Order: sequence, then structure tokens, then C-alpha cells
Amino acid sequence: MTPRAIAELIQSKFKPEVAEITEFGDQVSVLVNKTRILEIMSFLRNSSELYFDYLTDLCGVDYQGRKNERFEVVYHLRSILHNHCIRIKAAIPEKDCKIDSVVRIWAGANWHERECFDMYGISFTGHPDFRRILMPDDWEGHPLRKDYPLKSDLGEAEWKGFKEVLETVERNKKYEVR
Amino acid sequence: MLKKKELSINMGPQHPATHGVLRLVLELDGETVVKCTPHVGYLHRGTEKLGENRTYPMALPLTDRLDYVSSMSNNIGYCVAVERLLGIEAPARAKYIRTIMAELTRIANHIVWIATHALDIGAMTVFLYSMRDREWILDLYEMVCGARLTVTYPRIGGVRCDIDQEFMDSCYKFIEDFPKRIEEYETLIDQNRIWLQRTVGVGIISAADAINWGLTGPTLRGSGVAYDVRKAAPYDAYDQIDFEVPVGKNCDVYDRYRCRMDEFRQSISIIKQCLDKLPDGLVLASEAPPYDMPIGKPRVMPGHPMGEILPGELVEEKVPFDELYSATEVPKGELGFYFVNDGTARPYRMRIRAPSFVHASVLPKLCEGSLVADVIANIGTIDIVLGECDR
Amino acid sequence: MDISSFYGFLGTDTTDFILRMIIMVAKIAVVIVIALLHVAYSTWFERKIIGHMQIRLGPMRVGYHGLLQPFADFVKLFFKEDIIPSSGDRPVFQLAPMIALFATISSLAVIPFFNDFVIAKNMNVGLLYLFAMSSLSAYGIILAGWSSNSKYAFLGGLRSSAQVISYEIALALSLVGIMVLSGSLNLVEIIEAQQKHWYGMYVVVQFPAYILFLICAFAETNRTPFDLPEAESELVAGYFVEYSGMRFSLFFMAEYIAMIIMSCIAVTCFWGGWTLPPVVMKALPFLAVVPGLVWFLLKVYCHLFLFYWVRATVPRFRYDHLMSLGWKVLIPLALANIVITSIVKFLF
Amino acid sequence: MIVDGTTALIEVEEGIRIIPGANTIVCALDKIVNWGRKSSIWPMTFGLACCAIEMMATGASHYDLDRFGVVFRGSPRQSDAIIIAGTLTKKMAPVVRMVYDQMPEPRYVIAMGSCACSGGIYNTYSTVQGVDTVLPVDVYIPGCPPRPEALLDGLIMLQELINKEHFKWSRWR
Repeated sequence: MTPRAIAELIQSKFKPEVAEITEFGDQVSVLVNKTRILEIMSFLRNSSELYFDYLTDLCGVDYQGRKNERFEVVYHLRSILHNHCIRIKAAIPEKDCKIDSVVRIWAGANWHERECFDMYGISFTGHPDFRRILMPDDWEGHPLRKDYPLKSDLGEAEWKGFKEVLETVERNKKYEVR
Repeated sequence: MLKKKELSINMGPQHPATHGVLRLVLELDGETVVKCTPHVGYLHRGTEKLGENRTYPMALPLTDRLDYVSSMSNNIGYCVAVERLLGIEAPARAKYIRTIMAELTRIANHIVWIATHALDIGAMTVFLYSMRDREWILDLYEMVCGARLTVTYPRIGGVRCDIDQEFMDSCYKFIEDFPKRIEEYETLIDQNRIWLQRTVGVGIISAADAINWGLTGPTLRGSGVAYDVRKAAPYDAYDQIDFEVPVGKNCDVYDRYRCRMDEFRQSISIIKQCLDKLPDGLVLASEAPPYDMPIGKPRVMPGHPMGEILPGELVEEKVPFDELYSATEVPKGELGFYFVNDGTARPYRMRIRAPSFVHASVLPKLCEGSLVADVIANIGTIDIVLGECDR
Repeated sequence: MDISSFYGFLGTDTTDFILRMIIMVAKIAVVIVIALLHVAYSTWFERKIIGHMQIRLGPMRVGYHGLLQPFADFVKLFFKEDIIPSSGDRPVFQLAPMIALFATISSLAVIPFFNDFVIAKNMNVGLLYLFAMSSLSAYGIILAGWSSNSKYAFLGGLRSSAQVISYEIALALSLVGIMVLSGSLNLVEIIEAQQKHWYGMYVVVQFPAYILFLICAFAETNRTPFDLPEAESELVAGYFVEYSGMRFSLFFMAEYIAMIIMSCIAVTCFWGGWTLPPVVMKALPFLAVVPGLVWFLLKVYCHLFLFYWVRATVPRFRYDHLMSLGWKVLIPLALANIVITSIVKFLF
Repeated sequence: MIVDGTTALIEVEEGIRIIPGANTIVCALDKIVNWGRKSSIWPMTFGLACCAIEMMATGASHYDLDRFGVVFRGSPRQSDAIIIAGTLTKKMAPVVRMVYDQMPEPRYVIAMGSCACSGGIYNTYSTVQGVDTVLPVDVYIPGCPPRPEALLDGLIMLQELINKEHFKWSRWR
């Protein structure tokens, strides 16, 4: 099936949920409401003509000040059987920063969702093992947000684990013979 | 009553067998692993954030350092993605050169894989034999671009410079001689009873599970799923090349090993075909962006000039964002780049879908219930590189 | 019981006693010094052999072709800081490497190096003594693993104890055939018994036992493919993961001496020790001018080479495979060998 | 010679006092100890990122670190040097420091690659700008990644550094 046809099928099936369909090149993205995301995803996974058995990627995007809803969670789906793919996006407002987890549908979503939380602070309800993944557990802030600094010097906001190391270094300097 | 307590051991981040800085917390009952929790992120360098602050040509060197074992493939994956985004078509000769390079990289990567995998299982000679042959490929790299590891040879819209006759001759010699070296590795381990005992029936993951977990590359194909981006969505010259996708049957460590060994031979055949068919012409498209690509202004709807959008301000009209996901088959699996572009020369969002990240997530499934020694075999078989996993 | 007969072997005369003591101490000193030199050079030999097998050179820069490498390593280790983990069991931690080393070194007492040169000459339980000492050195390993208070060391120690216990049985059983044939446990008598046959080496008639013995010897000395207690990719360095400096080198020495001892046992029990087979001596009588020690060492070096060769070739066993190999294959085969040998000896 | 409280120390320079005659012993021993240390540097099997692959390549048959007596050891307790090969992240910094603290004296640190020297191209929220903020570095090897020849050069420089050491063996207890 062409991506366009898939998008139209989704739209016909979940009419009120689909907010927008955009196209770039041969790729189509479908923006849906986050409330029934689990239902939509189960349909995509289980319907025999679509059969998206393979979650290629799951990531977040921060549209701070560029779009009405600050965050979007992007799902890239692929069907190995039919060799077609689609992009599903779910808009997430900053105030209600959570969405249902799809780990039950695709086990591979596990780490992607954790990373999405780590980088953007989007919570996934129903995730079996929900904690930070790339940054240390007690890291403050979500680095890939657009208002997070890029450079190394975080000043006061420095991770306290790293501060402790620097203290150890200071403490042990007197034992070094150089 | 004796109280039974699992022994929890911490493997890594500094451990000889964790291929970098992967950390596993294992809970052991005797020698059996009851629970396995991988911890990643010890090499999280903020590549995605850094990429969002650089122009497309300038973010290219970052991709080398993702999967540093197969840096050329990452470069190609990135270039293909940006070309698709910016609508640039690389010349035919460049496409063929890239295909040759991608396959050389596949061989180099699998060499490092077999080296470390065998070393972990205890066969140290395979490591030294195969690292010797890797130098050969690195010499070929040096011949075209002067660098060994982080090459940055491909460019958006082609490759940096043309290959010469000397490279062609060396390459022909390489593809002629290398099959003998593969046989050498196979002599050492293929029929070795200890190797078979360590790999056959270990780390089984069924085809359905493998798809469900999102595995790609030889790790997926070892489970019998013939999914290969080179076939499913061809890029570069792969649609003009005739090759097979080796698949396994028994979904275990041994089959994944066999898959990679067969990929050596397929890669050699691809390189041979590419060298034979290599067309003449330019190697860099004329519309390729220069290195100091002007950043430009973001596409905004009228009434919202650049720089006046404050954080938290509500934008009434929708802003056009180009979105593109592009996948290429790197030696480890499917490397995807997802770009959100707002019209500037900088990606608004650069997402890297790294195969190692997905593969590392499947470790608990592979390891739980097996022995400590199998954990080592399993880490080896999924072929992860932490640079790519943590980004 | 007459006390003089109890000390009779030392002689009644005081000067005679002192003389014997001096000779004894000199013998011990010579053997230990030579053994330690062998340890030093067997590490060099190993690095060279494995290097050349792996198309590289091995040590080259320290001395001619790296000949001084073992001494450099020793000097460095000797002057290295010695760390004792504060959470570990301090006395046991210090004791463990000594047990490992002294148990292996004292095995040298019963090895006949050449004709009439053996420290404890009339030890009529020589083989049993060797087994006892090699089991004793396992204590060193287990205690090291326990006292380090590190999980890797602990797992290494556990693996090692299980491995040594299981392979000890097969090792001893594989030599029972030799005992049956020679009718003695004294190593010198075993060599002399071999000389009575035209072939002069029990390896000819006890070939299966020899293979069994070799496999068990690899396991006893924790060498590849049975190097599970110190499996680098699994347990970092196994039982001596917490040891640094000199204490670590004691373990290192113990391992290499154990390897040399195993080779010595193999040479003594299966290859006729310092002797050559009578059939060879008859054919090539000029070989008699070569001292026996040369043949002995040559045979030992061949066995050491085998150790290194195997290390460069095969991967490592998995723990359960190791156990099932030991209990389900080696021990039954060794028992079968005993039965067959005894029947054959009884019939002929 | 007996050194006790009564032995007079000679002040050769402002603040530097020596035991008279001790240099004949000290210097000879220094030479032996330094020779031993420089001829058998055992670095730890410890790779962080890209440079680790070049480190592996240097250890493998083509470049063969074993020629210099360099053997990789898995345990920090038995290693003399730590080669920081790759980017050091803030999450990894406590681990690296801990591993370094576990190493026995004398211990040497080689910063391999531009990331370890200065942070390299990665000036981001999660990376440490140069490993010398965490560890005392002896030798810096620039390059991204350094070629194996550069690593060999760095090791030879470390050997020269060790050769100039004086009285460092006194720390052995």
C-alpha cells in the first residue's frame, strides 16, 4: 500500500482522532490525538492489510514556540511483510506531558520511550521499567529540549555526581607526586 | 532454613568483554543469570543536540564517531538522508564508489566483530588474524582519503574525491585474496567443538520476537527474517547490483555468526560487481552544499519574523516543517536518520535511530536464564558499539 | 622403637649428618633456582610462541629478542604498591598466594630430573604426594577468592574449586594404569619399570590414559581451554582480581610451576623421564653421551609448547560443559582404562 | 648504612636536604627500578570510544604492543597505566576516577585522542572537557583518533618519563 492510502485508511477508521496529514517526498505523516494512541497503534499492528509488525523508531521532537503543542512523539512504523511504512505523530502539550506506552504492542519501544522521557521529559504511562536511560538517574533537566544549554559548562546546574568527582580530585591532589 | 539470595554482580562499565562502556547488572543464582539489567549512556556525548546546532555539511563528521567501527557506512547513511531531504542527486559514479566503500566497511566491521566475539569466547588467535586483515581495508581507506578510522569521505551529493587506478588495483587484489582469509578464520572456529558448544542453541530469539523487539541487520537475519534495507528500500547503487541476503535458521548465536560470515562473501561479490560496472563521470553533484553552507532563515508564516518567536508564545498558523526518515543498511543493522527541517541549513531535529541501541535493549531477553558465559556470547552476537548506542 | 633407627637415614655421625644436610639444602636451592628461572623463561617462551603463532613477534625491545622481559616484569611487580582490600580478610589474603606457591614448589621434591637426582629420594608415595600438593594449591586459589571480598574473585574461586575437585579424580585415575603396570608409586621406580620394556615409554601402551592425563592437566593448571577461574572476558582476572604487585606474581609463578610440574609428571610417567627407550639406545648408542637431564628437559619443553599451542588455538569451555566433560566422559574413560589395563596385566 | 634521627641531613639547596652518601645506592636502584617499570608497562583493558578501536589495532598483530612488553590486563590492580581512549562523559567520570583509584602506585595516565585531551569536537552538556579535570595525565596524544604510530610514540614518551623518575620506589610498602 502506498503511504497515502495508509493515511487515508487511518483517517477513515479514526476520523475524529486524525488532526493532520502531511507529505514530504514519498513519506506521509499522520498527526493524531494522543488520547486514543494505544487503540490506533493496536489497529495498525493487528489489521491484516496493514500489519505494522515493526516499530522502526520512536522519538520526541520539541517544537517550543513553533507549534501550538510543544512536544510531539513520532512513531515510525514498518511492515516487513508488506514492505510499507508510515509515520504517526502524537502532539503532547507541555502541561499534560504524558502519553500511553506502546511497549505492550512492540517490545522494542521499551528503550525508545525511556530515551524520549530522558531527553524531553515526556512520561509514558504503562511502561514496565520507567526511568532515565542515557543520563544518570539523578540528572536534572531534559537535554534535548530547546531551552537546555548545549555547552559543557552547566554552572550551578551541574550534575552532583560530577561535582563529587571534582571534589575527590581536589582532595586527592596532595597525594600526587609529580 | 537457609536463606537463598541472588548474587548480584556488576559487569562494566570497565570490563574486558562489554565492548566499550556497557554496564550489565547481573543477578546470579549459582552460575545462572536470573536477571540482567543493562545500563547504557556512559558514552552519551549529545550528538543529536550537537547536530541540531550545526549545518548539514558540518554535522557530517559527527556521524563518523557514532559507530566508529564502521564510520564510512554512517557517513553514507547521513549523506543519503540529507540528499533526500535537500533534493540532491549524487552522480552515478559517486553512488558506485559509495557502495564499494559501504561494503568494504561492512567487511571491516564484521572483522572487528569476529575478532572481539572470538576473543570473548576465548579464541584469541582469531582476534589477531582478523585484525591483521582489517589493516588491509584501512590501507584502502587511507588510499582514498588519508584517514584510517574517522574518514568523512562521502559528502552530501557524492564523495570528496575520485578513486584512482591504484585503488582499483588494490581493491581487486583484496577481493581476490580475502576469501582465503575468511577460510582461515573458519578453520579456527567453524568446526571447533568448543565453539559449537558455546554458540549452538545459545541466545535464541525467535523471528516473531526479533521483529517485535525491532532487531535489524544480521541479528535479525540470523532469526530467519530476510529484511535488508538494501533490498527493501534501495539506495546508492544497490538496485543495480545482484546480491543475496544470507539468513539463518536456528535463531542462535551460531546462525548469526554464519550470517555474518556469509555476508563477507556477499560483500566481496558486491564490490567486484561495482568495480566492474564503475561508470565514468563526476563524483560530486554540482548542487552539493558547500562546507560553509549559509544558515538561512527559518520558514515561518507571515507575521512571525525570525527571532521574534519567544519561548511559550503561541503560534497561530502552522509552520511548514519538512520531515524525513531515511534508513540505510549499515553493518550492524538499520541506521535511520529522522530530520525535521524548518528551512534553514540546520536540522531542527536530528534523530539517529541506531541499531546498537535497539540491540542492546534485547540483552535481558537473551541473557535471562542462561549462564554467565553465555552473557558474554550474547553481548558479542548482537554486535553493539556504544558510541552509536548512546550517541 | 629405637630413636636412632628413626633418624637413621640422616646417619648417626654428626659430621655425616651436617654434610647430608648441606647437600640436601644445596640440592633444594639448585632445584628452586632453576625452577624459578624456568618460570621466568616459560613466560617469555609463551609470549614468543603465541606471538609467532599469531603472526606477530612478541617481546622484542627488552634485551635481545626480549630476553630480559621476565626480569623487567619481575622488577616492576616487586616495586609495585601492594594493595590489600580494606574489606577483605587480611591474614587469609596474605596467606593465599603463599599456599599456592609453596604447595606447587614443594611438588618439585619428588620429581626425578635425571639419574639419581631427586630431592626426596625414597619417597615411595611420590605420585600420591604430587596429587596431594596439587590439591593443596587449590586451597590457595579458593582462599584468595574468598578473602578478596570481591564477587569476581569469589566466582573465580568457586569455579576453580569445583574444577580442581572434579578433574583431580580423573587425573589420579588416569595414572592408575601406570601404577598397575609399574607396580609402584615411586617416580624413580616408574621410570625404571619403563626401561624394562623394549619401547621404554608407557605412552605406547597407555596412550588413552596419556590423553586423559593431558586433558586433566590442562584443567588442573587452569590453562586454556579450561581457564574459567581466570576467564578474562567473564571474570576480569578471576580469583586474583584484587591482587597487585608481588602477591599477584606469586600466583603467576604458582601457575607456571604447576604447568611445569604437570609436564614433569607426564614425562616421568608416560615418556620414560630422563631415559630414552632401549630400542633407540640400541640403534643409536652414541646418544648415551648426552646427559639424561637434556632428554628430560626436552620432553618437558615439548609439553610446555603443547600448553601454549593449545592456548593459541581453542576457545574457552563453558562451565556446565566443563563439568559434564569431567564427570561424564573423563572419569568413566579413566575407569575403563584401569579395568582393561588390569585385565591385560593379569592375563599376560 | 643506618638512617636514624641522628644521621645529619645535608642541606644542598633551600629546603632540599639529602642523606649523605645515599645517592650511590639510590641512583643504582633508581636505574634498575625505572628500567623494570618502563620495560613492562601493563595498561588496563579500558576503552571508552573511537580511540579504543585504534588501541585494539595497536595491540593487534600489525603494530604489536607486546614488542615493548606491553600487555593489556583486565584488572586495575595489576595494571600500571590507564589509557583513556575516547570521550569521557560526566556519567563515566566517577567510574574512571574509581578505576584509577584502584590502581596501585606507580600509575600513569595516557590521554589518547583529542576528546580525552581537551574534549575535542564534543563540547556538550554531557562531556568532560579533557580528562585532566579528573585524572593527572602524564602523556597527551592528539589526534581524532591518533594513529597507532602516535600511540606507540606516546608509549615511548611515557617510557622516557619513567626513566627520569627519581626515588619513586620508596612508596612501596
